[in-house]
Amino acid sequence: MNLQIEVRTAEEFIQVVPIGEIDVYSAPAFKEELFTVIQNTKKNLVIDGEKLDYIDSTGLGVLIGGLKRMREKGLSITITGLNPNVHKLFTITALDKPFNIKGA
Amino acid sequence: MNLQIEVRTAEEFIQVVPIGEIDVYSAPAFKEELFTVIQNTKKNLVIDGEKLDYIDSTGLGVLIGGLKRMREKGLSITITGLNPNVHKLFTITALDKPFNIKGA
Amino acid sequence: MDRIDLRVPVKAEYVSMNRLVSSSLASLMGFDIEAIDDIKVCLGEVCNQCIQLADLKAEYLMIGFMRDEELLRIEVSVDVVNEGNELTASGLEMSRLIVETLMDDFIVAQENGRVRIEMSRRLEA
Amino acid sequence: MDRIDLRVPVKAEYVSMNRLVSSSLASLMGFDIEAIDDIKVCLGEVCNQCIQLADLKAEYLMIGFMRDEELLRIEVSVDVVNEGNELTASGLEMSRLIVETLMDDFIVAQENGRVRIEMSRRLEA
Ligand SMILES: Nc1ncnc2c1ncn2[C@@H]1O[C@H](COP(=O)(O)OP(=O)(O)O)[C@@H](O)[C@H]1O
Ligand SMILES: Nc1ncnc2c1ncn2[C@@H]1O[C@H](COP(=O)(O)OP(=O)(O)O)[C@@H](O)[C@H]1O
Repeated sequence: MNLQIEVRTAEEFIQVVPIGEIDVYSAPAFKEELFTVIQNTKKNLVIDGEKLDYIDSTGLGVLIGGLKRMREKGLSITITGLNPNVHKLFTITALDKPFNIKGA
Repeated sequence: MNLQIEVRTAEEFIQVVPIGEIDVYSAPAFKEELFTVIQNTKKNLVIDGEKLDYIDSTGLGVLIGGLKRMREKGLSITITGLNPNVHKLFTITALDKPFNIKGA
Repeated sequence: MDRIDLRVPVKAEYVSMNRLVSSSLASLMGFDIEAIDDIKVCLGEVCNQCIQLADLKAEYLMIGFMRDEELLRIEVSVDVVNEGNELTASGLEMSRLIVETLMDDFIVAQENGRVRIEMSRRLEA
Repeated sequence: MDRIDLRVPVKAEYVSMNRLVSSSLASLMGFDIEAIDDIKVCLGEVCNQCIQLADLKAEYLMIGFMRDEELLRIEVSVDVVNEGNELTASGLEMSRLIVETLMDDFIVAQENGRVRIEMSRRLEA
């Protein structure tokens, strides 16, 4: 599969780093990993998008599901470092509003 | 086309740098460039293979044709810096012998 | 006009390969990097849509690329469509929106248990 | 077994795209980087061979990829073959040698004005 997922715990937040592509094929694996992190965290979540080469609507759907769960816990998701091609999809789908998107 | 060709003139030799892929599609353009260089040179030829990502039998055929012409003029062709995948094709076709192949 | 046809099993696993074919072709046609990426994204979405709509009985996804001087037209279809899977299902909305935004034309047709999606993008002069 | 079919015009321009499909598929199957490259090289050579053998009347190159658990089999064919183009033409020798060396099996058949090339590579355990 063209996706690796790293999880790093910082003092203030927990960071998830998807490396590669989140598409219809890799989205189930990403969902499982992300939702496990969300279930177990009491900290806000940061998704480091710098090494995310590609995301499709399936991947965006998983992020929406994750945000819903985080909000139920009173927590937030911040997404950083998205490349312009990936960021464009957040803009088109108006997901740049519910997510806290930071950086170029 | 997935091939660019740079030609550099040094004191002792003339250098041809194919960047990208020499395959059945780009080989005619490579042949034209190479044969023009060969026609006009009195120096030995060095082909810098470091940025050559791919070559097929068509490209090897052009190199053979070039070598024949250089030998008629009493000159040689040296090939440098081939990556292992490309070098492998010179070995399989026994072209590592007529060409002077140098470096990793 | 040149036509390229690709027939692949209706599986998520192959969507990345389908995307590659579209970007390779768009690159040959001389689209710029951003347009190549748009076309790749949309081909992926259209495959996703077909996979979501397809019945378990559906075996193959058919992708036809029609290449003109100034236009790339892509037709994607799947044989057996699950009647329960509405073309308006909520999961498809984002996917549709993406393709509508990035392509010049986008048509979805469902007829005789077969879904056919067509989209195209013009090469800017 | 999964089967992928690609139909492309018999033109040098599309060979790089055909190669991409083969390497993408080999990668999905879990071949290592060197084997992926071997398969890509051989697919390119087999397309070259078909293009060299094809008549001007030949329109399409057909490439079938048969994917098993442990084997990738590739079948390439072209409809109209120019009788003047001998399968033993000297320009083809290097190309043949490369495929023979890098693949586990390699068969060339010519029948009824049609050339069909088959090759396969096993996944090492
Ligand atoms: N492809 C999609 N397009 C639009 N919305 C989506 C998509 N996928 C998921 N969603 C939204 O995200 C939310 C969470 O979905 P999901 O991840 O399936 O979790 P769950 O089904 O457990 O709520 C859903 O309420 C749905 O509205
Ligand atoms: N694909 C090939 N396989 C083996 N030998 C080749 C191939 N292409 C060319 N050659 C050899 O290289 C030599 C030069 O070929 P070419 O570049 O066509 O120049 P010319 O036709 O002017 O001699 C030929 O004598 C031929 O034997």
